Amino acid sequence: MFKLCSETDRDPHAMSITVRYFASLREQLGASEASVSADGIRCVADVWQRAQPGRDLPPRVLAAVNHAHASLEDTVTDGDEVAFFPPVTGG
Amino acid sequence: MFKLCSETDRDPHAMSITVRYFASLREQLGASEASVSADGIRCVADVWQRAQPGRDLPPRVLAAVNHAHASLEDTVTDGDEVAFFPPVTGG
Amino acid sequence: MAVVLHSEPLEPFNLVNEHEGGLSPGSFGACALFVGTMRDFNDGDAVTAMTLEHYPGMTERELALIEDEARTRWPVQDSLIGHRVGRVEPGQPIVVVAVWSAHRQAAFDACRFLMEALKERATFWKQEELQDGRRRWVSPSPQPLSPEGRGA
Amino acid sequence: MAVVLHSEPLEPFNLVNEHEGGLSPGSFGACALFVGTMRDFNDGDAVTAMTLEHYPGMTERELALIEDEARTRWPVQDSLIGHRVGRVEPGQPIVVVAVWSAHRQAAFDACRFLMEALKERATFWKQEELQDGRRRWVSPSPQPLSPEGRGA
Repeated sequence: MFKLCSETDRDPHAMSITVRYFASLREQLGASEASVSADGIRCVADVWQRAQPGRDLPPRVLAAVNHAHASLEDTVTDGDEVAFFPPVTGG
Repeated sequence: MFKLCSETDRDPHAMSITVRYFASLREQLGASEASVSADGIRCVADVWQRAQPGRDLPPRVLAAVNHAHASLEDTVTDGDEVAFFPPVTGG
Repeated sequence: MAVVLHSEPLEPFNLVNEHEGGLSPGSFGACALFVGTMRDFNDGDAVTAMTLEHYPGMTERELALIEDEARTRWPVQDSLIGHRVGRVEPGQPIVVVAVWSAHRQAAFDACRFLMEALKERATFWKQEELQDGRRRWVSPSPQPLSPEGRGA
Repeated sequence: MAVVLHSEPLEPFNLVNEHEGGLSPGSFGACALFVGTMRDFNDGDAVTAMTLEHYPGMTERELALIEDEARTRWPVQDSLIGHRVGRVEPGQPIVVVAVWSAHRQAAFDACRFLMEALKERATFWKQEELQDGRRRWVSPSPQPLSPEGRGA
Protein backbone atom coordinates (compact mmCIF):
# COMPACT_ATOMS: atom_id res chain seq x y z
CA MET A 1 0.00 0.00 0.00
CA PHE A 2 2.91 2.37 0.60
CA LYS A 3 6.67 2.35 0.58
CA LEU A 4 9.45 3.69 2.68
CA CYS A 5 10.19 7.22 1.61
CA SER A 6 13.93 6.55 1.50
CA GLU A 7 16.79 5.16 3.49
CA THR A 8 17.98 7.48 6.17
CA ASP A 9 21.34 9.10 6.42
CA ARG A 10 20.57 10.89 9.68
CA ASP A 11 21.95 10.83 13.19
CA PRO A 12 21.97 7.29 14.54
CA HIS A 13 21.56 8.65 18.10
CA ALA A 14 17.99 9.68 17.26
CA MET A 15 15.30 10.35 19.85
CA SER A 16 12.06 8.46 19.62
CA ILE A 17 8.89 9.42 17.79
CA THR A 18 5.57 9.41 19.64
CA VAL A 19 2.75 7.70 17.75
CA ARG A 20 -0.91 8.27 18.66
CA TYR A 21 -4.11 6.62 17.50
CA PHE A 22 -7.62 7.94 17.90
CA ALA A 23 -11.25 6.82 17.80
CA SER A 24 -12.12 3.67 15.82
CA LEU A 25 -8.49 3.19 14.75
CA ARG A 26 -7.42 3.27 18.40
CA GLU A 27 -10.00 0.57 19.13
CA GLN A 28 -8.99 -1.56 16.13
CA LEU A 29 -5.33 -1.45 17.09
CA GLY A 30 -5.98 -1.81 20.81
CA ALA A 31 -3.52 1.00 21.50
CA SER A 32 -3.71 4.73 21.95
CA GLU A 33 -0.04 5.62 22.06
CA ALA A 34 3.32 4.11 21.20
CA SER A 35 6.89 5.16 20.87
CA VAL A 36 9.13 4.14 17.99
CA SER A 37 12.76 4.77 17.26
CA ALA A 38 13.36 7.68 14.92
CA ASP A 39 16.32 5.85 13.43
CA GLY A 40 15.86 5.58 9.68
CA ILE A 41 12.44 7.35 9.76
CA ARG A 42 11.96 9.95 7.05
CA CYS A 43 8.22 10.37 6.60
CA VAL A 44 4.78 9.61 8.01
CA ALA A 45 4.52 6.34 6.06
CA ASP A 46 7.76 5.13 7.66
CA VAL A 47 6.31 5.78 11.11
CA TRP A 48 3.23 3.68 10.40
CA GLN A 49 5.29 0.80 9.06
CA ARG A 50 7.57 0.80 12.09
CA ALA A 51 4.74 1.13 14.58
CA GLN A 52 2.47 -1.43 12.89
CA PRO A 53 4.86 -3.76 11.04
CA GLY A 54 3.22 -5.80 8.30
CA ARG A 55 -0.13 -3.99 8.64
CA ASP A 56 -1.36 -1.81 5.78
CA LEU A 57 -2.65 1.62 6.70
CA PRO A 58 -6.45 1.23 6.65
CA PRO A 59 -8.21 3.15 3.87
CA ARG A 60 -9.30 6.73 4.66
CA VAL A 61 -7.07 7.00 7.71
CA LEU A 62 -5.69 10.51 8.17
CA ALA A 63 -2.43 11.60 9.73
CA ALA A 64 -0.98 14.55 11.59
CA VAL A 65 2.53 15.60 12.51
CA ASN A 66 2.92 17.78 15.59
CA HIS A 67 -0.80 18.64 15.65
CA ALA A 68 -0.97 19.64 11.98
CA HIS A 69 -2.70 17.61 9.26
CA ALA A 70 -0.07 15.80 7.18
CA SER A 71 0.23 13.50 4.20
CA LEU A 72 2.01 10.14 4.17
CA GLU A 73 4.97 11.71 2.39
CA ASP A 74 5.43 14.54 4.89
CA THR A 75 8.73 14.63 6.69
CA VAL A 76 9.05 13.36 10.27
CA THR A 77 12.02 14.20 12.47
CA ASP A 78 13.30 13.21 15.92
CA GLY A 79 10.92 14.00 18.74
CA ASP A 80 7.92 14.54 16.51
CA GLU A 81 4.45 13.41 17.47
CA VAL A 82 2.70 11.53 14.66
CA ALA A 83 -0.99 10.70 14.88
CA PHE A 84 -3.25 8.43 12.85
CA PHE A 85 -7.03 8.68 12.97
CA PRO A 86 -10.21 8.09 10.97
CA PRO A 87 -12.09 10.94 9.23
CA VAL A 88 -13.39 13.48 11.73
CA THR A 89 -17.03 13.69 12.79
CA GLY A 90 -17.21 16.71 15.08
CA GLY A 91 -19.77 19.48 15.40
CA MET B 1 -48.91 61.45 -10.80
CA PHE B 2 -51.94 59.19 -10.46
CA LYS B 3 -55.60 59.13 -11.34
CA LEU B 4 -58.77 58.12 -9.65
CA CYS B 5 -59.33 54.44 -10.21
CA SER B 6 -62.90 55.02 -11.33
CA GLU B 7 -66.08 56.70 -10.34
CA THR B 8 -67.89 54.88 -7.61
CA ASP B 9 -71.28 53.26 -7.82
CA ARG B 10 -71.35 52.10 -4.22
CA ASP B 11 -73.48 52.73 -1.17
CA PRO B 12 -73.72 56.45 -0.42
CA HIS B 13 -74.17 55.66 3.31
CA ALA B 14 -70.56 54.58 3.47
CA MET B 15 -68.52 54.39 6.67
CA SER B 16 -65.28 56.27 6.87
CA ILE B 17 -61.80 55.10 5.98
CA THR B 18 -58.98 55.49 8.50
CA VAL B 19 -55.79 56.92 7.03
CA ARG B 20 -52.44 56.58 8.83
CA TYR B 21 -49.03 58.06 8.15
CA PHE B 22 -45.69 56.89 9.53
CA ALA B 23 -42.12 58.04 10.04
CA SER B 24 -40.77 60.83 7.80
CA LEU B 25 -44.06 61.05 5.90
CA ARG B 26 -45.93 61.58 9.18
CA GLU B 27 -43.53 64.39 10.01
CA GLN B 28 -43.79 65.97 6.55
CA LEU B 29 -47.58 65.96 6.66
CA GLY B 30 -47.75 66.95 10.31
CA ALA B 31 -50.37 64.25 10.91
CA SER B 32 -50.37 60.64 11.97
CA GLU B 33 -53.97 59.74 11.44
CA ALA B 34 -57.03 61.00 9.59
CA SER B 35 -60.47 59.83 8.67
CA VAL B 36 -61.98 60.31 5.22
CA SER B 37 -65.36 59.48 3.81
CA ALA B 38 -65.47 56.21 1.91
CA ASP B 39 -67.97 57.70 -0.48
CA GLY B 40 -66.66 57.35 -4.01
CA ILE B 41 -63.43 55.71 -2.88
CA ARG B 42 -62.39 52.67 -4.90
CA CYS B 43 -58.65 52.27 -4.44
CA VAL B 44 -55.61 53.34 -2.45
CA ALA B 45 -54.84 56.22 -4.83
CA ASP B 46 -58.33 57.63 -4.22
CA VAL B 47 -57.72 57.60 -0.46
CA TRP B 48 -54.52 59.61 -0.81
CA GLN B 49 -56.18 62.17 -3.04
CA ARG B 50 -59.07 62.64 -0.64
CA ALA B 51 -56.86 62.79 2.43
CA GLN B 52 -54.23 65.07 0.86
CA PRO B 53 -56.11 67.01 -1.85
CA GLY B 54 -53.87 68.59 -4.45
CA ARG B 55 -50.72 66.92 -3.09
CA ASP B 56 -48.92 64.32 -5.15
CA LEU B 57 -47.95 61.12 -3.40
CA PRO B 58 -44.22 61.57 -2.68
CA PRO B 59 -41.93 59.26 -4.63
CA ARG B 60 -41.11 55.87 -3.05
CA VAL B 61 -43.95 56.09 -0.54
CA LEU B 62 -45.48 52.68 0.17
CA ALA B 63 -49.03 51.83 1.14
CA ALA B 64 -50.91 49.21 3.10
CA VAL B 65 -54.56 48.26 3.38
CA ASN B 66 -55.65 46.62 6.62
CA HIS B 67 -52.06 45.86 7.65
CA ALA B 68 -51.09 44.26 4.33
CA HIS B 69 -48.76 45.83 1.77
CA ALA B 70 -50.83 47.21 -1.12
CA SER B 71 -50.42 48.95 -4.44
CA LEU B 72 -52.08 52.22 -5.45
CA GLU B 73 -54.60 50.31 -7.52
CA ASP B 74 -55.64 47.95 -4.76
CA THR B 75 -59.28 48.10 -3.74
CA VAL B 76 -60.35 49.94 -0.60
CA THR B 77 -63.75 49.42 0.99
CA ASP B 78 -65.76 50.93 3.85
CA GLY B 79 -64.09 50.69 7.25
CA ASP B 80 -60.67 49.86 5.84
CA GLU B 81 -57.47 51.21 7.34
CA VAL B 82 -55.13 52.63 4.71
CA ALA B 83 -51.56 53.55 5.62
CA PHE B 84 -48.84 55.48 3.78
CA PHE B 85 -45.19 55.32 4.77
CA PRO B 86 -41.64 55.62 3.47
CA PRO B 87 -39.47 52.56 2.69
CA VAL B 88 -38.83 50.52 5.80
CA THR B 89 -35.52 50.57 7.67
CA GLY B 90 -35.92 47.96 10.40
CA GLY B 91 -33.59 45.31 11.74
CA MET C 1 -43.22 30.38 16.20
CA ALA C 2 -43.14 33.65 18.06
CA VAL C 3 -42.97 37.36 17.34
CA VAL C 4 -42.17 39.72 20.19
CA LEU C 5 -41.82 43.51 20.08
CA HIS C 6 -40.03 45.01 23.06
CA SER C 7 -40.18 48.61 24.20
CA GLU C 8 -37.60 47.81 26.90
CA PRO C 9 -34.01 46.64 26.23
CA LEU C 10 -33.88 43.23 24.56
CA GLU C 11 -31.81 40.45 26.08
CA PRO C 12 -31.48 38.34 22.95
CA PHE C 13 -29.57 35.37 24.34
CA ASN C 14 -31.85 35.07 27.36
CA LEU C 15 -34.89 35.37 25.12
CA VAL C 16 -33.66 32.59 22.83
CA ASN C 17 -32.62 30.43 25.77
CA GLU C 18 -36.07 30.74 27.34
CA HIS C 19 -37.83 30.03 24.07
CA GLU C 20 -35.67 26.96 23.52
CA GLY C 21 -36.69 25.73 26.96
CA GLY C 22 -40.17 25.24 25.54
CA LEU C 23 -38.96 22.92 22.78
CA SER C 24 -38.69 19.17 23.16
CA PRO C 25 -35.04 18.39 24.04
CA GLY C 26 -33.30 16.07 21.61
CA SER C 27 -35.75 16.81 18.83
CA PHE C 28 -33.74 19.50 17.08
CA GLY C 29 -30.09 19.42 16.07
CA ALA C 30 -29.45 22.99 15.04
CA CYS C 31 -30.19 26.53 16.11
CA ALA C 32 -29.07 29.47 13.99
CA LEU C 33 -29.32 32.89 15.49
CA PHE C 34 -28.71 36.47 14.46
CA VAL C 35 -28.56 39.55 16.67
CA GLY C 36 -28.46 43.06 15.25
CA THR C 37 -27.12 45.66 17.65
CA MET C 38 -27.13 49.43 17.45
CA ARG C 39 -23.75 50.85 16.53
CA ASP C 40 -22.43 54.19 17.72
CA PHE C 41 -21.61 55.31 14.19
CA ASN C 42 -23.45 55.42 10.85
CA ASP C 43 -22.61 57.11 7.56
CA GLY C 44 -19.57 58.67 9.18
CA ASP C 45 -21.47 60.33 12.03
CA ALA C 46 -21.47 59.61 15.75
CA VAL C 47 -24.96 58.48 16.68
CA THR C 48 -26.07 58.96 20.29
CA ALA C 49 -29.48 57.27 20.14
CA MET C 50 -32.11 55.98 17.76
CA THR C 51 -35.88 55.75 17.85
CA LEU C 52 -37.57 52.79 16.21
CA GLU C 53 -41.06 53.54 14.98
CA HIS C 54 -43.36 50.71 13.91
CA TYR C 55 -46.91 50.18 12.72
CA PRO C 56 -48.65 48.34 15.55
CA GLY C 57 -50.63 45.44 14.19
CA MET C 58 -49.11 45.47 10.72
CA THR C 59 -45.54 44.96 11.93
CA GLU C 60 -46.44 41.87 13.98
CA ARG C 61 -48.53 40.52 11.09
CA GLU C 62 -45.66 40.96 8.60
CA LEU C 63 -43.20 39.22 10.89
CA ALA C 64 -45.57 36.29 11.39
CA LEU C 65 -46.04 36.02 7.61
CA ILE C 66 -42.27 35.95 7.14
CA GLU C 67 -42.02 33.12 9.68
CA ASP C 68 -44.79 31.26 7.84
CA GLU C 69 -42.91 31.67 4.56
CA ALA C 70 -39.68 30.33 6.08
CA ARG C 71 -41.58 27.31 7.32
CA THR C 72 -42.91 26.55 3.85
CA ARG C 73 -39.40 26.78 2.36
CA TRP C 74 -37.29 24.94 4.95
CA PRO C 75 -37.87 22.20 7.53
CA VAL C 76 -38.09 24.71 10.37
CA GLN C 77 -39.07 23.26 13.71
CA ASP C 78 -39.54 26.60 15.43
CA SER C 79 -38.54 30.23 15.05
CA LEU C 80 -38.44 33.40 17.09
CA ILE C 81 -38.30 37.04 16.04
CA GLY C 82 -37.74 39.72 18.66
CA HIS C 83 -37.45 43.41 17.76
CA ARG C 84 -36.97 46.58 19.75
CA VAL C 85 -39.29 49.54 19.36
CA GLY C 86 -38.89 52.98 20.89
CA ARG C 87 -35.67 54.67 21.91
CA VAL C 88 -32.50 52.59 21.63
CA GLU C 89 -28.97 53.48 22.69
CA PRO C 90 -25.69 52.33 21.10
CA GLY C 91 -24.72 48.82 22.13
CA GLN C 92 -28.33 47.78 22.70
CA PRO C 93 -29.72 44.96 20.59
CA ILE C 94 -32.31 45.90 17.98
CA VAL C 95 -33.34 42.56 16.55
CA VAL C 96 -32.92 38.87 17.25
CA VAL C 97 -33.90 36.09 14.84
CA ALA C 98 -33.58 32.41 15.77
CA VAL C 99 -34.42 29.23 13.88
CA TRP C 100 -34.46 25.68 15.20
CA SER C 101 -34.28 22.77 12.79
CA ALA C 102 -33.13 19.18 12.63
CA HIS C 103 -30.66 20.29 9.96
CA ARG C 104 -27.79 22.72 10.03
CA GLN C 105 -28.20 23.99 6.49
CA ALA C 106 -31.92 24.65 6.93
CA ALA C 107 -31.29 26.52 10.17
CA PHE C 108 -28.66 28.76 8.55
CA ASP C 109 -30.71 29.36 5.39
CA ALA C 110 -33.96 30.08 7.18
CA CYS C 111 -32.31 32.37 9.75
CA ARG C 112 -30.72 34.43 7.03
CA PHE C 113 -33.96 34.53 5.06
CA LEU C 114 -35.89 35.76 8.10
CA MET C 115 -33.38 38.51 8.70
CA GLU C 116 -33.27 39.66 5.06
CA ALA C 117 -37.05 39.54 4.70
CA LEU C 118 -37.50 41.44 7.95
CA LYS C 119 -35.19 44.22 6.75
CA GLU C 120 -36.94 44.35 3.40
CA ARG C 121 -40.58 44.18 4.41
CA ALA C 122 -41.29 44.69 8.08
CA THR C 123 -42.68 48.14 8.90
CA PHE C 124 -40.02 49.62 11.13
CA TRP C 125 -38.42 53.02 10.67
CA LYS C 126 -35.28 54.28 12.35
CA GLN C 127 -34.60 57.87 13.31
CA GLU C 128 -31.11 58.69 14.52
CA GLU C 129 -30.06 61.32 17.02
CA LEU C 130 -26.62 62.65 16.11
CA GLN C 131 -23.99 63.99 18.46
CA ASP C 132 -24.52 67.51 17.11
CA GLY C 133 -28.20 67.38 18.07
CA ARG C 134 -29.61 66.74 14.61
CA ARG C 135 -32.20 64.01 14.06
CA ARG C 136 -32.42 62.18 10.76
CA TRP C 137 -34.41 59.32 9.35
CA VAL C 138 -32.27 56.39 8.27
CA SER C 139 -32.34 55.82 4.50
CA PRO C 140 -33.20 52.36 3.29
CA SER C 141 -30.40 50.24 1.95
CA PRO C 142 -30.03 50.46 -1.84
CA GLN C 143 -31.03 46.84 -2.37
CA PRO C 144 -34.28 46.45 -4.31
CA LEU C 145 -37.42 45.63 -2.40
CA SER C 146 -39.07 42.30 -2.98
CA PRO C 147 -42.34 42.32 -4.97
CA GLU C 148 -44.33 42.23 -1.72
CA GLY C 149 -42.48 45.29 -0.54
CA ARG C 150 -43.30 47.40 -3.58
CA GLY C 151 -46.48 48.86 -2.18
CA ALA C 152 -46.72 52.07 -4.11
CA MET D 1 -11.06 35.13 19.36
CA ALA D 2 -11.58 32.23 21.69
CA VAL D 3 -11.66 28.43 21.56
CA VAL D 4 -13.11 26.56 24.52
CA LEU D 5 -13.48 22.80 24.94
CA HIS D 6 -15.90 21.77 27.68
CA SER D 7 -16.06 18.43 29.40
CA GLU D 8 -19.15 19.60 31.29
CA PRO D 9 -22.49 20.56 29.69
CA LEU D 10 -22.20 23.65 27.49
CA GLU D 11 -24.51 26.60 28.04
CA PRO D 12 -24.09 28.17 24.62
CA PHE D 13 -26.21 31.28 25.06
CA ASN D 14 -24.64 32.12 28.41
CA LEU D 15 -21.20 31.51 26.96
CA VAL D 16 -21.85 33.86 24.04
CA ASN D 17 -23.47 36.44 26.28
CA GLU D 18 -20.44 36.46 28.59
CA HIS D 19 -18.00 36.66 25.71
CA GLU D 20 -19.95 39.57 24.22
CA GLY D 21 -19.69 41.36 27.55
CA GLY D 22 -15.96 41.67 26.87
CA LEU D 23 -16.49 43.51 23.57
CA SER D 24 -16.77 47.25 23.27
CA PRO D 25 -20.50 48.10 23.18
CA GLY D 26 -21.64 49.95 20.10
CA SER D 27 -18.64 48.81 18.08
CA PHE D 28 -20.27 45.83 16.39
CA GLY D 29 -23.59 45.68 14.60
CA ALA D 30 -24.09 41.98 14.06
CA CYS D 31 -23.67 38.69 15.82
CA ALA D 32 -24.36 35.42 14.02
CA LEU D 33 -24.50 32.29 16.07
CA PHE D 34 -24.93 28.58 15.54
CA VAL D 35 -25.61 25.91 18.12
CA GLY D 36 -25.47 22.21 17.30
CA THR D 37 -27.34 20.01 19.76
CA MET D 38 -27.35 16.24 20.19
CA ARG D 39 -30.47 14.64 18.80
CA ASP D 40 -32.09 11.51 20.19
CA PHE D 41 -32.14 9.82 16.80
CA ASN D 42 -29.62 9.19 14.01
CA ASP D 43 -29.72 6.97 10.94
CA GLY D 44 -33.08 5.64 12.07
CA ASP D 45 -31.88 4.50 15.51
CA ALA D 46 -32.67 5.81 18.98
CA VAL D 47 -29.46 7.17 20.45
CA THR D 48 -29.17 7.30 24.24
CA ALA D 49 -25.78 8.99 24.58
CA MET D 50 -22.68 9.94 22.67
CA THR D 51 -19.02 10.25 23.52
CA LEU D 52 -16.94 12.93 21.85
CA GLU D 53 -13.27 12.05 21.55
CA HIS D 54 -10.76 14.70 20.55
CA TYR D 55 -7.02 15.14 20.10
CA PRO D 56 -5.91 17.44 22.91
CA GLY D 57 -3.64 20.11 21.54
CA MET D 58 -4.36 19.48 17.90
CA THR D 59 -8.09 20.12 18.19
CA GLU D 60 -7.61 23.51 19.82
CA ARG D 61 -4.92 24.39 17.28
CA GLU D 62 -7.17 23.50 14.33
CA LEU D 63 -10.04 25.56 15.73
CA ALA D 64 -7.79 28.57 16.24
CA LEU D 65 -6.50 28.22 12.65
CA ILE D 66 -10.07 28.14 11.38
CA GLU D 67 -10.81 31.35 13.29
CA ASP D 68 -7.68 32.93 11.80
CA GLU D 69 -8.81 31.95 8.32
CA ALA D 70 -12.28 33.45 8.87
CA ARG D 71 -10.64 36.68 9.95
CA THR D 72 -8.59 36.88 6.76
CA ARG D 73 -11.68 36.34 4.61
CA TRP D 74 -14.26 38.54 6.33
CA PRO D 75 -14.19 41.68 8.52
CA VAL D 76 -14.66 39.68 11.71
CA GLN D 77 -14.41 41.66 14.90
CA ASP D 78 -14.40 38.66 17.21
CA SER D 79 -15.36 35.01 17.22
CA LEU D 80 -15.95 32.22 19.69
CA ILE D 81 -15.92 28.46 19.24
CA GLY D 82 -17.09 26.23 22.07
CA HIS D 83 -17.24 22.43 21.74
CA ARG D 84 -18.20 19.63 24.09
CA VAL D 85 -15.90 16.69 24.70
CA GLY D 86 -16.69 13.54 26.66
CA ARG D 87 -20.09 11.96 27.21
CA VAL D 88 -23.08 13.92 25.91
CA GLU D 89 -26.78 13.16 26.28
CA PRO D 90 -29.59 13.97 23.86
CA GLY D 91 -30.72 17.57 24.06
CA GLN D 92 -27.30 18.75 25.23
CA PRO D 93 -25.42 21.24 23.05
CA ILE D 94 -22.34 19.92 21.24
CA VAL D 95 -20.98 23.00 19.55
CA VAL D 96 -21.47 26.75 19.51
CA VAL D 97 -19.94 29.11 16.97
CA ALA D 98 -20.39 32.88 17.19
CA VAL D 99 -19.10 35.73 15.04
CA TRP D 100 -19.28 39.45 15.74
CA SER D 101 -18.87 41.93 12.91
CA ALA D 102 -19.89 45.42 11.92
CA HIS D 103 -21.74 43.84 9.01
CA ARG D 104 -24.62 41.39 8.84
CA GLN D 105 -23.45 39.57 5.72
CA ALA D 106 -19.94 39.06 7.05
CA ALA D 107 -21.28 37.72 10.35
CA PHE D 108 -23.54 35.22 8.58
CA ASP D 109 -20.87 34.14 6.08
CA ALA D 110 -18.10 33.78 8.63
CA CYS D 111 -20.30 31.91 11.11
CA ARG D 112 -21.30 29.41 8.48
CA PHE D 113 -17.71 29.05 7.31
CA LEU D 114 -16.51 28.37 10.86
CA MET D 115 -19.13 25.70 11.35
CA GLU D 116 -18.46 23.97 8.01
CA ALA D 117 -14.70 24.10 8.45
CA LEU D 118 -15.00 22.77 12.00
CA LYS D 119 -17.03 19.79 10.81
CA GLU D 120 -14.61 19.13 8.00
CA ARG D 121 -11.27 19.55 9.72
CA ALA D 122 -11.39 19.65 13.50
CA THR D 123 -10.27 16.42 15.16
CA PHE D 124 -13.40 15.27 16.94
CA TRP D 125 -14.90 11.80 16.72
CA LYS D 126 -18.35 10.77 17.87
CA GLN D 127 -19.28 7.39 19.22
CA GLU D 128 -22.98 6.71 19.76
CA GLU D 129 -24.61 4.50 22.37
CA LEU D 130 -27.79 2.98 20.94
CA GLN D 131 -30.88 2.01 22.85
CA ASP D 132 -30.13 -1.69 22.25
CA GLY D 133 -26.76 -1.33 23.97
CA ARG D 134 -24.61 -1.26 20.84
CA ARG D 135 -21.93 1.38 20.45
CA ARG D 136 -20.94 2.66 17.02
CA TRP D 137 -18.62 5.29 15.62
CA VAL D 138 -20.43 7.97 13.63
CA SER D 139 -19.50 7.90 9.94
CA PRO D 140 -18.33 11.11 8.39
CA SER D 141 -20.74 12.96 6.14
CA PRO D 142 -20.29 12.07 2.46
CA GLN D 143 -19.12 15.59 1.55
CA PRO D 144 -15.50 15.69 0.36
CA LEU D 145 -12.86 16.90 2.76
CA SER D 146 -11.02 20.07 2.01
CA PRO D 147 -7.40 19.75 0.87
CA GLU D 148 -6.19 20.46 4.43
CA GLY D 149 -8.33 17.60 5.67
CA ARG D 150 -6.91 14.99 3.30
CA GLY D 151 -4.09 13.90 5.50
CA ALA D 152 -3.49 10.38 4.28
